[in-house]
Amino acid sequence: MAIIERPAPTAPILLRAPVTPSQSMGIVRRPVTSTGWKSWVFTVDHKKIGIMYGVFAMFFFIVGGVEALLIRLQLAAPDGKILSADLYNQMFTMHATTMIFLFAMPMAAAFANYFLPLQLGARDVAFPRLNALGLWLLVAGGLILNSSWFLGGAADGGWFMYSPNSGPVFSPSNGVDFWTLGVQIAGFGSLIGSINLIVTILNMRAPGMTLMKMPVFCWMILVVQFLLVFSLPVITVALVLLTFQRSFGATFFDVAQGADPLLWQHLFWIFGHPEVYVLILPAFGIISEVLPTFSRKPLFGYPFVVFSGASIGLVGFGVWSHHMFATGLGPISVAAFSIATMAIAIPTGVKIFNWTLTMWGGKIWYSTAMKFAIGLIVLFTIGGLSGVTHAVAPSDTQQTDTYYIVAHFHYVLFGGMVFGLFSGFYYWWPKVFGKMLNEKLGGWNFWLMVIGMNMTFGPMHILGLQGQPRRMYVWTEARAGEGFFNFGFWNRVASLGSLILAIGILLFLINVVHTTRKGKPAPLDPWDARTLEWITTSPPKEHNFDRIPVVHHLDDFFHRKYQEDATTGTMVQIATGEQLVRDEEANADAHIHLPSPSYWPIAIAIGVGTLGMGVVYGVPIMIVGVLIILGSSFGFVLEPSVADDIDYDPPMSGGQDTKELAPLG
Amino acid sequence: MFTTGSKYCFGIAGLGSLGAVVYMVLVHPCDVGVLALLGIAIAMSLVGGVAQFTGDFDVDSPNDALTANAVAPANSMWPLVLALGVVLLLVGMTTDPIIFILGIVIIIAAGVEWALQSWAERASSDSAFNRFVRERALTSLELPIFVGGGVAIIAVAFSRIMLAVSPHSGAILFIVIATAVLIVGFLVSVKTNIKKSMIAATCVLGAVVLLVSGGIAGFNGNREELVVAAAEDHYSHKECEAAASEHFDKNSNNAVSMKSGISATIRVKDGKLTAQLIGIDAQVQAVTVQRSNLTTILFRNLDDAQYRLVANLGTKKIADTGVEEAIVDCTQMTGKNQTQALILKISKPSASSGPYTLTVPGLEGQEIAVVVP
Amino acid sequence: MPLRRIGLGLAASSAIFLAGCARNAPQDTWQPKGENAEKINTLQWMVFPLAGIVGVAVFALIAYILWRFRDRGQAIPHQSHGNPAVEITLTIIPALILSVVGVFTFKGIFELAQTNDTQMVINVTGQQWWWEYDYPAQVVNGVEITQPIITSGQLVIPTGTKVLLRETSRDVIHSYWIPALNGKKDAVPGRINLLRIQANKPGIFAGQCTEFCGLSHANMRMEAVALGPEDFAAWIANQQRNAESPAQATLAQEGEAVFLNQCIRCHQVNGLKKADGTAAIAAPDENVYSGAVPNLTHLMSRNTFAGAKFDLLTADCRKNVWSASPDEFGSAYLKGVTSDCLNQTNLRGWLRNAPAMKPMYADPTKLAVSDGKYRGMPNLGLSESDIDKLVAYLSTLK
Amino acid sequence: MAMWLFLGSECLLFGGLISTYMLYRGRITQGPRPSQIFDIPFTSVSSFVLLMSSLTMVLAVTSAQRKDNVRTKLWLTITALLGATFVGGQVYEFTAFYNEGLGFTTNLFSSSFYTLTGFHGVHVTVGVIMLLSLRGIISKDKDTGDRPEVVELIGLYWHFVDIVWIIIFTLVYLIPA
Repeated sequence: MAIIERPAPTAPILLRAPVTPSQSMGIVRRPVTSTGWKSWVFTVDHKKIGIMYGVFAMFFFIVGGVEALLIRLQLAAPDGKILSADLYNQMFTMHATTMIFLFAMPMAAAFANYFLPLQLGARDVAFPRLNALGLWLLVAGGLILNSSWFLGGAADGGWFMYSPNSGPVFSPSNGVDFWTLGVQIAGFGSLIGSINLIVTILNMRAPGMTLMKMPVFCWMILVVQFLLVFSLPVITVALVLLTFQRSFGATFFDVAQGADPLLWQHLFWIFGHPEVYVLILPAFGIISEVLPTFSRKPLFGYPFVVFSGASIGLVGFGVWSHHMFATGLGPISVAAFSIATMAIAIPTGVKIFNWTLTMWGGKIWYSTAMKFAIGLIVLFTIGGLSGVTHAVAPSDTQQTDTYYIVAHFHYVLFGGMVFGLFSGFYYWWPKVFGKMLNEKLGGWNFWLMVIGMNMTFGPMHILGLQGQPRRMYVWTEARAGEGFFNFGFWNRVASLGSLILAIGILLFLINVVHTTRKGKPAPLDPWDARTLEWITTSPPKEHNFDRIPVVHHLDDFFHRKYQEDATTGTMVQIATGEQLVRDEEANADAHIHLPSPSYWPIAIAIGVGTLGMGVVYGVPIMIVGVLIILGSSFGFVLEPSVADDIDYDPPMSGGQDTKELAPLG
Repeated sequence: MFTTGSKYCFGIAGLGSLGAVVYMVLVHPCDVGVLALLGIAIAMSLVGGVAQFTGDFDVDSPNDALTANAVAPANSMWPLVLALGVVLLLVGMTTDPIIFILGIVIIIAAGVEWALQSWAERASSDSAFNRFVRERALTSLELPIFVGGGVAIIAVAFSRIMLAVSPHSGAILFIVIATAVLIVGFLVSVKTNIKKSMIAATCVLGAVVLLVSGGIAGFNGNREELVVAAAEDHYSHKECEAAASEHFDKNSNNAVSMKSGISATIRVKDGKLTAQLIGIDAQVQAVTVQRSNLTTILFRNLDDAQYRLVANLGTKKIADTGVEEAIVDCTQMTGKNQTQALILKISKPSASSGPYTLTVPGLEGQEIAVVVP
Repeated sequence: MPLRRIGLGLAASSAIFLAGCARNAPQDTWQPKGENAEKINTLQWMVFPLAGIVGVAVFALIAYILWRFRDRGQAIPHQSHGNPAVEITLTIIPALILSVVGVFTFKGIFELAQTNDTQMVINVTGQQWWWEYDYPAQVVNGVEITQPIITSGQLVIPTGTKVLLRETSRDVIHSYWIPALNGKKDAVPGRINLLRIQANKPGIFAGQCTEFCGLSHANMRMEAVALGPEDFAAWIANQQRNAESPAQATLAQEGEAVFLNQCIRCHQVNGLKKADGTAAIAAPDENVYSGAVPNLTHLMSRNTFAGAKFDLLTADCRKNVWSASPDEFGSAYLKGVTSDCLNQTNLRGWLRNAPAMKPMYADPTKLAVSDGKYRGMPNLGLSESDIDKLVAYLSTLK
Repeated sequence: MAMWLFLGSECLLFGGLISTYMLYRGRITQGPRPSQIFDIPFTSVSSFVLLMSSLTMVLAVTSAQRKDNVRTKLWLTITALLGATFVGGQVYEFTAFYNEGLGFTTNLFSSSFYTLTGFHGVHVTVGVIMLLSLRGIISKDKDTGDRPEVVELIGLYWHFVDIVWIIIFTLVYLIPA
């Protein structure tokens, strides 16, 4: 359209001046609008990207949840008939994959993207366009993964995708191809995101914020991103090998050629075990913010919490083989990994003690966010202790691949991670959307989730110790046993529990809808909070802070509000949060540099997605994908980070390469 | 002058006739392809003539009031390139699919370039601004294609040359080329006042030499050894005699990275053949191997002489001739204190076409039985 | 606090576990029946109560804090940042507990890995979705195995003997697990993994494949049968026997003809002869992807078929075997499947349409990826009379 | 810094591929073995060429820091040319091996060899494209960032790719399997 448009010069005087960009530049004009769908799709604003991560993750949380419900429904009675063997295998594979790659990691990325710059006192992340690219690659990966449901069946090899069961003979549908490509692409997105966040944390902290004055949430995110940077390339290798094997006939996992199937397991778990900490540490970070806020006390032993987080990350790279105790590694490796696995319990224990002692001597406010945080401590402790029982390798050979393990990691990941994320939802909702989530509904939400969670996953301990293996599409009466611990009763309890859990989560969604429609506007500082994200409006302005804060303390916001009375030793309020925010607005900076939106991140992601589909559907599509990637990468690189004046309609004047947001307010 | 549109038509016509002539000479003087090409040439020259006469197809036709004040369009090579593409497409249709694809690629490239150029020329009446618009739209497309194409041409041409010459002179050639590039670099760097035309000439000369010799090399095909190797497929058949074979035992590889999954270890020590099964301490005279199961057997030679382990796995009938043929597998020649692995998959029980044995040529009268239940 | 109640509830339920009050739970991991499983159980008895005690202590502390420091309108507390002495103490205590656990674990791992005093070797091969057992020629407790024995589904071992399983697989990774005898060990294609088991008393011990192995993973079961020395010798003697042709002009003999016409393509029966008198050799490698199917020579000496998914015994007869006392077990098991005990329903159903009874890749139209070979038994389209004949023939394979 | 992190990540990528190769190179059931087809003199020459390109890259970075556009462009071009020759050498090597019977799917050694060196080749090609594009951008005067820094970053990448090759050359070609 724009190609054949002929602007009519209205008067000769305009001859030498460019006509308006929207007419003359057509699609090559940068998308600079700040409203409408384009402002979301082409945005580079970390807050909008964070919200999109959140929406994406929540959607897939529901998808994964429905898959889980179907699984529990199938297993409620012996010889279940709801799902076929094939469909069941697809279901548990995709449940795990969706929950890990499309819910847990994106939701952590949502929190990290939104709150990292705000907690650090920065205006945006270090590479805003790369940030957008990370998001869109994840979306492309998610779509490819789930498109397999409609294109001949999803992957059916389990999320661990052990070879040779994932090979072309044993998994003949295209499901595994979609799976490898989807995970690969989502992985690229995470890698880009993590590099970006590390640079942001190390380079963009507000003046005065030394690393040891940084909120624990930022610390945990930093550890997580390092884990990602060093574990994702390993899974990339594994996925490349598998893709080459499936699509191009390579021999990597062809046992007839002498291949070793354990290669895949090592590569997978070198990624897969750090991945567990990638999932859990953001939740640890969140509750390390929530617990001090609602106990009105700083975190107990801040340096210990930080270093235990870092050491969990470090040791996390050295324990991968504990997933492989039954594969015949030989007693020396088994012993070494067994001991290393026990060692990782120590920093984890330190964290639990520190959270507990943070509450000691506090003034505990039982808000919903706080309830979820306490729930995390309790449930995670159960998961952690059951973890210690199978760090004992001989004991693990009885428990691995049974429901006992399913119980263990759901206590850790659901009781730990999901509770932490929900704590974050309730804590930060007023910050992001300017409205308070309903606390009463929140209470119901919490208690139903606690009950549902324990009813679902508690009995699985019993099932596992009674010898019910995982990943079985049916269990049989013949092996169910009799008496109090028979499979039948506890499987029914677990299935019932999963329904209660689902209702609990539904209540959260109802709460969100309710709040969006009728919620009351949130006060600027509803929780009497402690960190920098509360020193600006809710929701924050596009440029986050009117004035870049200068930091003097850990929990700087709290210390701006309260001072210790030198004589009595008690904390005395010297300002309210509202006053502080108004004060910032009054002293706003005049010149603020913000990056402009861009087409290229989403264009590259589309190219990568096309390339991925090409691997399944043929070389011509791959070529198209590569061309799109090449073209848009060059576009990406050649584009200045801030739009030229002529991209604005009417064109900006001044010829400076920064946009001014002069009149603020 | 010719208008843009008619240039395009005449271009096609000209190239069409040229193609027809080439086709007549090279393929067949009276073929459908020739007729098609000639027909196109005639049709296009007619259309071109009409266009020229009526002044249609003309971007800066004076009749167009809207662009009256616009800057005159710059000269454009795209119509010509487009025409070339069409010709290649047509020639390709009748001859070689590669030419056809080349035609399509050229047409797409030229089409995009042309469309964007003319569109950019109308973006405004400011030519500098128009150039800016064009660059923004096209740089991110042109740059990767030029650069990528360049790398591809160098790599392909260079590798063709190397494939044609002997490995020895290939390595020397490699050194010469790299040194030449370096020397030119240093010369230019030291004497920055060398004329630009000199540098350009060197570059062009280098490119032409590379392309031409690459073309010739590609046309002549690979060096003889490679052709022979490809035809004979030296390494695909194992030669299990007592003496070393030329290719199969060349630089035989005497370390095994298979540390796990060994079913049995066969040793030669002081001229004696012994076997040991994993998990069992004693030495055995028979190895039990599960049917249709991949079984790795290690062969370790502790003697001075070179030996290989041979598995005699019965016979099989060749379907076409009905002749019974022995199934034999073996390791490469194994030197002193060296180890080789043999992976067996036996699909018939030893009761059917056995007995199966493991032997070492040169150590007659000794064997280890292989029992397949 | 409800949280505390949950914690206590969990602690209580783990206490009930530890009491081991599960009756007749065939795959219970807390009822060891052999030396290796007992070693594991000792470790479990150490680490589970320890974890329980730590858990209860932590939850009690949390509950106390939640009650003691709730918001009762007290002033904002002093902003204390922690106490290094407490921190270090709380780091050292778990480290000490864990190092004690670690020492015992270390010891346990090496004890369980010991194989050099093995008294018997059996090759265990997994494939989709059943287990094959090969007994190489050897002398076990004075009983000589001259012909290699090959069987499937049920592993038969002598009591009180240290048996070494050499596990491998023909296709994907499986895992061999008889909870009462030892922990699990994966059967990895191209590798040989060693697992030592030993049963104290005669009996039958259930297990299941525990490494996800594709479509019918849930249907890949196995049992280990321990027999006393004399019973085991009898079993060995029987297994080395070739099958004999049924008497002339019986239904079973017609069944043999059907077998030679159909089943011999894959299933081997040792001693079976073709019409021309030559040995009939099955060719599973040409028809099945894993290249192996169960050897049926002594089918009726086993109690299960099709990867131990189905019983060859009727429910009552099965109960007789499973609930037999250790003294009587041997004779109950060695009876095999007598004609009045044969589970006709499942066996006929299987012969009629196997893929309908167990999910497999046995659809002849979808074999392109596996070189035209089946994974599992296809529907052979046998007539009802053929099935009658085959059942009669199979019943003779004692 | 982002580049450093990226390269750190790349280290593990190549680490994984090299481990795969080291695990598999001796497991050959059919087809040629590494010791039978490697042409060490040729590969040494091409490794040397790649090393020389690191030297010219250093020259490019110093020129860029001295704001000497002409020499920056010159050295970038030379580096790119040497890189392209290396890629050409690799194309030659692959074709020759293929003719000698080592297809991608022939055995474990071939799959892991081609994947490892192919990945490295792609990295070199991407590097050459970046060098040439950077040269193009400099002549059009369109670079968007701090020019010496951009040259330095690409240089960092280039040196990394070279170092990886040194490791590959040593482990894959020189140390006998």
